[in-house]
Amino acid sequence: MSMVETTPGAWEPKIVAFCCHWCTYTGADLAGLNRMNYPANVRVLRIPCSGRMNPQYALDALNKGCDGVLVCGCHPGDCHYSTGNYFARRRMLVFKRLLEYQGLEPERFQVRWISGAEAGKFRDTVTEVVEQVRALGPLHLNHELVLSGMEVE
Amino acid sequence: MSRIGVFICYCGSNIAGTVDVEKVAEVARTLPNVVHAETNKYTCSDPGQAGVKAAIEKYNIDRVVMGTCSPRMHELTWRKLLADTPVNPYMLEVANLREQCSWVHKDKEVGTAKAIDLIKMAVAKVDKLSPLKSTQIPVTKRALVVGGGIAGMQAALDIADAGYQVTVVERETSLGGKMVMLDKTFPTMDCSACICTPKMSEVGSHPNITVKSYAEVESVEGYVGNFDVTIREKAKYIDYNLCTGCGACTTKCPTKVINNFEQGMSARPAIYKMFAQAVPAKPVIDAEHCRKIQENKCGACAKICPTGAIHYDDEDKVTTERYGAIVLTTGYQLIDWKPLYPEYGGGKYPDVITGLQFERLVNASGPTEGHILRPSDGKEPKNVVIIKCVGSRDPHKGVAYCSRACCMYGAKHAHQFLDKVPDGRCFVFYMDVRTPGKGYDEFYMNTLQDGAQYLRGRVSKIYKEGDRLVCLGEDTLTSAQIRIEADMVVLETAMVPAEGVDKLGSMLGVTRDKDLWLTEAHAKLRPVETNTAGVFLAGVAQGPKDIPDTVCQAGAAASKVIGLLNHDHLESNPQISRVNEALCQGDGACVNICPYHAITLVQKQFRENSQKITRTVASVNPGLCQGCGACTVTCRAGAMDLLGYTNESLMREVDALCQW
Amino acid sequence: MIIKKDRMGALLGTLAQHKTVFVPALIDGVSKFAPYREGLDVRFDLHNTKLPPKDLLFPQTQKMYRYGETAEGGHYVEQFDESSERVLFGVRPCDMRSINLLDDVFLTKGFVDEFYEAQRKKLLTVCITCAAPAETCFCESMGLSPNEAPDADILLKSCEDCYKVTAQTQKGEAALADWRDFLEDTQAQVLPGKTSLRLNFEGVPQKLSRMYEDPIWDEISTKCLNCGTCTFVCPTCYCFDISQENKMKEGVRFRCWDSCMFSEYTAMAGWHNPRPTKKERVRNRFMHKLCFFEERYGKTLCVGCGRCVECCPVALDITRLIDDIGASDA
Amino acid sequence: MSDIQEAMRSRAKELLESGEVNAVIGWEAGRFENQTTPLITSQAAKTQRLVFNEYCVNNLGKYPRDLTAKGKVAIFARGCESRAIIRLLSDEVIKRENVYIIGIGCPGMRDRTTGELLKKCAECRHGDPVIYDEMLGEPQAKPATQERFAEIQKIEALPRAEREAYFTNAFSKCIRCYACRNVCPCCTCRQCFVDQRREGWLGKQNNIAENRFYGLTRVMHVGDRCIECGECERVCPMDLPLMSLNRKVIYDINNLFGEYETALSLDEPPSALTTYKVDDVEEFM
Repeated sequence: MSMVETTPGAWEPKIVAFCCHWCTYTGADLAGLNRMNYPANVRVLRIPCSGRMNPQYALDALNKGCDGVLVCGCHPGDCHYSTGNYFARRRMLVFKRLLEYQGLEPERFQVRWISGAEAGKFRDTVTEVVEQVRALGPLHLNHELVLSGMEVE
Repeated sequence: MSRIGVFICYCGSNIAGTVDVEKVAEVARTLPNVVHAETNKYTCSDPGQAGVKAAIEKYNIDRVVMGTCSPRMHELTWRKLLADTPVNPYMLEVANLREQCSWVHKDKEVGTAKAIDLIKMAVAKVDKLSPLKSTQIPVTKRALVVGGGIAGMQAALDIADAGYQVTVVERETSLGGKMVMLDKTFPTMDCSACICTPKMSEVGSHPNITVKSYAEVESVEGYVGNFDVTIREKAKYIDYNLCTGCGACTTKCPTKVINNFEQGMSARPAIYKMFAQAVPAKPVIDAEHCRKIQENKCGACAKICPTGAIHYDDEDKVTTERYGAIVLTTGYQLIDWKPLYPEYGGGKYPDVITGLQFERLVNASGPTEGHILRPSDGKEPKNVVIIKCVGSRDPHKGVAYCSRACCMYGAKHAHQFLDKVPDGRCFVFYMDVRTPGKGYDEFYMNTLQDGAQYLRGRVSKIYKEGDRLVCLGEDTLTSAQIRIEADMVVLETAMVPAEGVDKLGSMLGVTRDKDLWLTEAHAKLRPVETNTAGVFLAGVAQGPKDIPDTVCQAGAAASKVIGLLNHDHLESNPQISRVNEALCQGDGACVNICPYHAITLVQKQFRENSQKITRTVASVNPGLCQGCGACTVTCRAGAMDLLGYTNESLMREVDALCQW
Repeated sequence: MIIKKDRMGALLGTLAQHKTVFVPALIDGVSKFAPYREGLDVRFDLHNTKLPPKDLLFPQTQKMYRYGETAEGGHYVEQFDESSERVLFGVRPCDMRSINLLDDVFLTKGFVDEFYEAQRKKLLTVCITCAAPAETCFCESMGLSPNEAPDADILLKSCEDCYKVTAQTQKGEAALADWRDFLEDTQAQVLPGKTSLRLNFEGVPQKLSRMYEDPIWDEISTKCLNCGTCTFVCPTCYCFDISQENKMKEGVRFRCWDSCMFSEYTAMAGWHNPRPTKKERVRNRFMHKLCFFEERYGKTLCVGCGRCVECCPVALDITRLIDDIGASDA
Repeated sequence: MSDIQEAMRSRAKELLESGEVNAVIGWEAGRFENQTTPLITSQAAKTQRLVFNEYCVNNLGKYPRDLTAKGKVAIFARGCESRAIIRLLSDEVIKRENVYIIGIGCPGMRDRTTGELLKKCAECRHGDPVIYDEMLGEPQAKPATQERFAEIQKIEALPRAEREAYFTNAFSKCIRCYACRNVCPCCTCRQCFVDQRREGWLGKQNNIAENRFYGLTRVMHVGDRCIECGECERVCPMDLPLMSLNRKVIYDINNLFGEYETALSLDEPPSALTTYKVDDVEEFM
């Protein structure tokens, strides 16, 4: 909504990035510290660990109006909680395949390991995902909007 | 209805430069349940904080959104601030308007729009949070050290010197570990016993240290500050309160048993001290071989004992005590090379020995009183072949890793041999020579000067010809086939974790890597911590290393323990998992996934449909749970939720981003 | 008056120009009433559609109100009216009867459901009699006839290659004006239908009223899965749940079908559930169908369409229950 | 089969009369030709109603969960029932000592109207019980006539837009009766996520988005523990291709983490999604 306000008329992709507190969130902070630039289309949602990432959050986001979902965590082996991202990796491998199988474009759900030092990788990943999703256009999973009484597009 | 206060920071121009802070505050005021929104030049400054406190009071705010820099920067500051107000410190959500917004976007309109979204998300989330209270966990000011080698002794001494009680559990009958078996230590060639045994007696006599030798940890329950550890001390059959350690008993015992301390190269009686300077300096009876205990014959030792200290009916003693912290220094053993290397005789040639056997051979108090005499016939060997990396760096035969100490240890053996047998020749087969340590490379160079011949390659076969051992190999630098007739071969075998460490690790929730070394909490930044709060690591138990590194690590672990025991209470992290017992079906999926062993299944009584029933439900130990939330996703029913990051709050955060 | 079966397509095409005409159709393997359009697989030969026509009057999800905060800080509430002129064409006597029952629920006893009423007023019903009821049909045992539908605006009686057309209401009479071009004034032999499945419903409601504590409920409920299939395919199940979705300071209140088979249906705050197990839920459904509704409205809520008999995953068969109760000496 | 039916009746009667079990789970004839319905009874007399024929389409394996209050129950078990029981046992829903498993080999079941082999039976790889306390008759060793993942591979081969259309169409048909959930031996939660209003995982409206949320989440919840009995698909009144979703997860687990088929023995390892290997497939670098 607010995105539309800034650039009237033009559609801008909306992407939510679920980032683990210990690595990717730190990496995103470092990108800020280094005054890197990346598209503003990504909103970071902080979770303690990629192991906390429930696929249901992603389904909710895609259902309700996000055009893409990014899930980020520590590199395998570096998990602050030692094993969280190993479980996340298995779950996300399966979940991503399921989403794609039932028709979602692969670019709309992505998973990346980004460490606290990889500010550049965070910037590049965000930029890449935003551009890929922009190329795909808006996601209309909601063939009849959840609240079709309002804001019918 | 919640009463949310939103505080947006200018951070000078850091945020305000690319975010229209006033506009963000204006939008914030229109959000559901927001009763107040204000801006601040520097929220973290004293006047800034005072302003937040005043607003909380004035508007009767019960939860707070801070639109400021990263929570990694100031979340704790805000929590502390809130602790001084009626607002619970966990009724807080930080919207990262600086590091993840103003600093990464240039366009003010874009930055402002994103900041508004971030505030919306934070408002939606904070609306669904509930107050959390950290509980005070009492700290038992006593530490347990498992393993009485150099690592364990050093850690115990450091902790004890800081004024805390320490119990050292040692599986063998004496402290000392592997170090005390060594003859000399590289690169300084100090006599190992001379530097190790004083430590042993210091530990043995330290007023703050209790040594439980011939003992093992049987079970551990509890969590940081409060580990209830059950220790089994094996029956020694000797009352240590009466025993003076005179040793008369050991001279009268008629039984002869293979002496493991001497690496099987001599014999000891059934009542014995592990070695002369053993601590405790008192013998034990090896029940398995004692004729009195096994067959009710003999009893010579009891007859000669002047104090009547020997009791053949002694039993194992099992005690449970509470400790605040645990240090694991379980060390290593050498890989059993015999089944792995049939080409080296697989153990059928007595003169193919391990490095540790060589240590005993060359030691003045060893079986040969320090004369290098080969085990088969007691002759002095003239040609000695040393083979390095036996079992190490060889995933097909042994282990993939480098055992780290053997390069130096091999060089030391070559040096010692050439020193004691001046007319001898020494050949060292190696893959690489790794000497990263103070004075290490110089030591290696000296060994070369001594005349040791280094051959790059592996010995492919050892066979017996007459009374000599023929070693076949290749010098890969010259591609020459090498054939050496040796009198004795020393294998520098790989270090592997001590037996039983797997069980101990799982008891404590400390993970083991694929080679079963105990895993530190973070390879770089938390090298002596483990994933279980309150459990620390030192020495080779964590991975192969030499004595100086081991001692360093022991000191580091001790300082962590001291830091922990220095607290009377620990604040538990309240952002941990919680079980909704009404939903929990007790299938235990969460139990398996928890890296901290914080979840157990318990039987509980419930009233359901007006009936009393007993069901199995999960239970989270708040002392062990670290709040990763892995269990919450495994739980299909959503019975596990993570406080501070509840399913409800995260869902509303997503909804706010999508729909607000 | 008759209409030839081969003229039906043309008739529908004409009618659909002005109104939405819902016809029984096979869509992706599922038969249901769907708006007529060119190319739709219209199937008047099916016994009964898998999904009943109640969705036309009482949608599975129905938006009711939108509400929110005004810029001035006040509130607004607006009611939705999504009703439109519709024709329910080709409905069977049992389903026609179900609409009569829904009318009782939504329009009588001192409360009028505005959403239902708005659509009901704009609905024209065209019923086709059943010449060959299915093996699971038992409407005759429930006091209906496959050959009559007194509540229908227009009745089409099945003949060999045509339908005999009768307007039964003024609304129907008026509607026939649009049919003029397709009707012929000839006689045709009506094919009477007869259900093969016969039950003894005599006295069942009275017996049931004494059977609240009967062990039969334990027995039959054990195999029930407590899914909502029977209630969702039932033409007369009318339970709904009202909830809302909010966006910031606006929201929409809507209702959607609920099922008394779901444990959540009766769950209260604090986990109390007055119908805690399958037994209470199954009992309630059958009691409601065969006894409670009768006590309140003087009619049986089961029309004998046989959908639940057909669809129940575990073949929990209401006809067997009726027979068992009829045979019992409660 | 009539021999088996006789044996079933006499064994059930014996077990109830001797008090060894308190209830028996089997099938009885329905009202219509070739129709059967589950029979769950505690009365020895009613065991004479038990039938076994090619139309015993119901997987009875979830019923022991509803009968825990009854103490020990006997169940006639083919491959699908036996695997459902293992599922319930490993999910700690029932206790082994409370279920007496009478094995029956299964030749595959047929649709009562068309007489054709049911799709789930054509796909079935374990017609004979994988666990039992006693066996009636001989194992049938009926091979699967349908390649396990053929359907998945067929759908995967479609262009993305067609896959989207296929599943969107499927989800648009769903009426959310939850028959698939309630019949599933993996679905044993005390409260399903769909009923959790506070978390608000999804709303109650019936629309494609919500139905997709339900459908995909259900797959994520049961896929890794699915016993492939195909009951969800059989009971679906709207004929949704539910097994093509469940089996997709199994197919991927199979490909990613190694040969995977659950509930074949009591000492099965934990589900593939509650465990990991350090060197698992890495695609997220």
